[in-house]
Amino acid sequence: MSKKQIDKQPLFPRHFLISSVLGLLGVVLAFYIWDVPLANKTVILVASYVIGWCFYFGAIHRPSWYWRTLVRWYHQLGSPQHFYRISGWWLPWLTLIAVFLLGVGVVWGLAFSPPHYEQGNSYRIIYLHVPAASGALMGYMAMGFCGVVALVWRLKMAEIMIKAIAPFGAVLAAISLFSGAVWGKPTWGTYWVWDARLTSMLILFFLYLGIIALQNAIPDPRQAGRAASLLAIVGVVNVFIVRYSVEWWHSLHQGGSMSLFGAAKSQIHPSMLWPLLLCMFGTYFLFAVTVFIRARTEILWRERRSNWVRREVENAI
Amino acid sequence: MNPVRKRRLILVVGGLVAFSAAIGLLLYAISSNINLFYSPEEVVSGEAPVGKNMRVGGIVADGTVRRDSETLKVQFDVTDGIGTFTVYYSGILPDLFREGQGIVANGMLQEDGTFEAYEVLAKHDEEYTPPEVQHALDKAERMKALQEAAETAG
Amino acid sequence: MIEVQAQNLFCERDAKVLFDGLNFCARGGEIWQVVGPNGAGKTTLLRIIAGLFQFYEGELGWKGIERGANSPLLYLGHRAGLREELTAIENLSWLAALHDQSQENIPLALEAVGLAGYDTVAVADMSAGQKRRVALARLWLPGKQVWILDEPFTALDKDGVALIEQRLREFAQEGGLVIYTSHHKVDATSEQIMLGTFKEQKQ
Amino acid sequence: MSLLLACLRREWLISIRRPSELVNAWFFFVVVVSLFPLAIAPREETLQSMASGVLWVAALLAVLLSIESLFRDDEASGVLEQLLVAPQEMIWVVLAKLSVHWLLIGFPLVLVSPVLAYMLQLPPEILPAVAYSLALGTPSLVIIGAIGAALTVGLQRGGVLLALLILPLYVPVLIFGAGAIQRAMAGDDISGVLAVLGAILALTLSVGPWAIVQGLKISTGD
Repeated sequence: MSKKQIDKQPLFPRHFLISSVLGLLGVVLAFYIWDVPLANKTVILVASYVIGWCFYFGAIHRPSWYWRTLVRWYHQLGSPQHFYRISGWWLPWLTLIAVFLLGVGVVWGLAFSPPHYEQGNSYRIIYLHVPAASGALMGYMAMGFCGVVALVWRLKMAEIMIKAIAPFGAVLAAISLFSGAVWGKPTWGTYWVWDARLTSMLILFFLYLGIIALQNAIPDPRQAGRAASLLAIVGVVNVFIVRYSVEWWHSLHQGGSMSLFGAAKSQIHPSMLWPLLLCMFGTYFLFAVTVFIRARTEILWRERRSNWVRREVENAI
Repeated sequence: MNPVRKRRLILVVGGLVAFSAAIGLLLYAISSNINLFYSPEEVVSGEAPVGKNMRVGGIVADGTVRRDSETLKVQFDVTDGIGTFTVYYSGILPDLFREGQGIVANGMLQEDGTFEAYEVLAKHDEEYTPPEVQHALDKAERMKALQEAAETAG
Repeated sequence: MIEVQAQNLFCERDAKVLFDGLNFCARGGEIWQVVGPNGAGKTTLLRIIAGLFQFYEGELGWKGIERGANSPLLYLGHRAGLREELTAIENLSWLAALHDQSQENIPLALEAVGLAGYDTVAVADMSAGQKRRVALARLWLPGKQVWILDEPFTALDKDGVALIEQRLREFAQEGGLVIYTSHHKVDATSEQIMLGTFKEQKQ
Repeated sequence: MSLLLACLRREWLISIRRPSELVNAWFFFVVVVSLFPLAIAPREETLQSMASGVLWVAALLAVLLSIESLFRDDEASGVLEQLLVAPQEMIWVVLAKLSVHWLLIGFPLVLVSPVLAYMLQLPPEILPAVAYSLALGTPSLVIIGAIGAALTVGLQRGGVLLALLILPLYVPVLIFGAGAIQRAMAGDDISGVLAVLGAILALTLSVGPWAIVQGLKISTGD
């Protein structure tokens, strides 16, 4: 589109007005239907409306730039060499952030945040339990996403990512199961119940193990990666079962205390919420660190005969 | 339409039909109570079947817990604000069991509307509050109740 | 005119480079022989051409035929693709249904490979050479333009080899393309793809 | 459609010409179920309380054992390669395989289950519920198992791996299948649970064959 053509266009073309009205209608509708506190609702809806418009303007004024950027990301993300370079730059920072968040969160949560009005100090297990469980679930979702990418676009990186995610995800699932059992004894009166949430979490752990086993059983790395992708996709069903089991089955496990966009009412007192959030994000960053390290090792192994790896190794030595 | 396209169409349509059947059946299943879980309201209104294993859940009503001093027998009322019924249980209760606490009990509903439990589990709620805050909340609630009582009286 | 064109094919399996920068252009009416020592990647190359193996780099282009919808490609691997529990006719008629070929030619094809009268014999009860003949009977079913044959002459006796050679030449004269692996040269004029000259990449 | 018929006919012929595998699966089911009364005190209430679990776990294991061979011989004889080269969609072949496998393995289990349930002292009015739950559940078991079989075909010692991959995915079917029998014993309406089993079946039917085809493509080298 040349400069002249842009000048000729009316400042607010008709489709702008139409989609603007439609968007506002959508926001108003969401405002009434969505049952979360007013402040959260306002911030999220207005922000997404504005962001949507920024993208829209960008897309109609510089379509080729958007497209090129997308294509470039696709190629860069798909290239192991590029990922190796980028992740090498990010890794120390991610590690720092993870250590900082986890350090502050754990010390705050275990030593300084007040005890629970009923459970006393035993509730402090949430600072281990909740981050581990949510990390395990997010990890599996990420694997499912990578699985789709690996099967549809045949990106080598997606296969590598699945292989990198699975072990730590399994560890997190195991931690959440174990800490849940330790917590269950003083609160519910039992280490384990065959309740929907607990059972589906156990299945999640088994699925992680299955993916690791399948990957180790197939000798050809590409074939192993694709097989694991398919299994990861099939298993995503279970993540939804875990997520909604509490609501579907009235399980013994309590419902979610917080949600991404702010629960209907704040159910965790801020003095407990902040350390919990710190621990959760710390765990996510720790997850990212382990995934990066594992993915980098895997890349080096798979590309061990290429020139750039040889150069990397020479530089390192 | 050429045969390959036709076969593909059959596949896609078949897949969609099966998928929508899955959703329809799930909706039907959700509409019928497949959990065997009943709230006190359903117990009191007679929706819950008598003499069958089921799960009930609710809050332990204030001032209703009576323990037998000789044996492990205990009785208490479970409520959800609408319905209330009595639960009999013999065994060790979890530490968190107390009045005003949510519980889940497995057992059988008796003819007389009481519930014979073989297992009582404390369901701790999703609220995480420190004691001072809870204390303040309780106090505020009591103040409010007093105020309302005063208003209705006045 | 059918044509399969390979440009700069690169393939690596089990940490070993099988071929790198492999080029060839095979046209209808030609017979191509893939030669090389054991483990040189002959089977892998045939599988790549047949579309069974995708982990390679480089370009592989087809001209004159449409892959997919009604593939005019016949692939006979090491393993014959016959179930032992079934008779020759049952096996062939299912394969023909799979490939949209008509069922009428099956008795003729079996007769051509010298297996007339074996209607009720399960493949399991046949000798190795006879099994190979059942698989090769598919060469007499019409509707294919490219044959990809992996070691078609194994287990065949002298007459059998001559019979198949004859069939391959006929097919090429009709304009078909044959790509096969064997240590046995069918025709003095057949082209060759040499494998096994690629060692590990230079250090 | 002629392809589907040809495939059905072929699978049928192959299966009935090798009856030992079929008979093995049926007998496995019968023998495992009849072992339980021997291993525990065969009192009526004990047997009744565990009957649903025993029947379902035995059926699940019988399907799991038989499913391992679903693609094994096709892979070994090179038929899978022929499928991948063929112009037709593989999904029809897979559908034919699944139907015949269920007809010859799953359906006999359904037929024999009322007898076994009676042996486990279940009251006669429960027996239809047993058959319904298995009839709706075993096809899902076959399809889910076939996904694992497709992924592990051609691997040495694939059997244990198959169990590891597939058993977690069997859990929902097991829970609702055994749940249907338990509810029938309690005298409750089982339509809700059967609806869930039907939903699982419809879901696996809509997604499963696609996943199986992908799995076969992956494990034959694509």
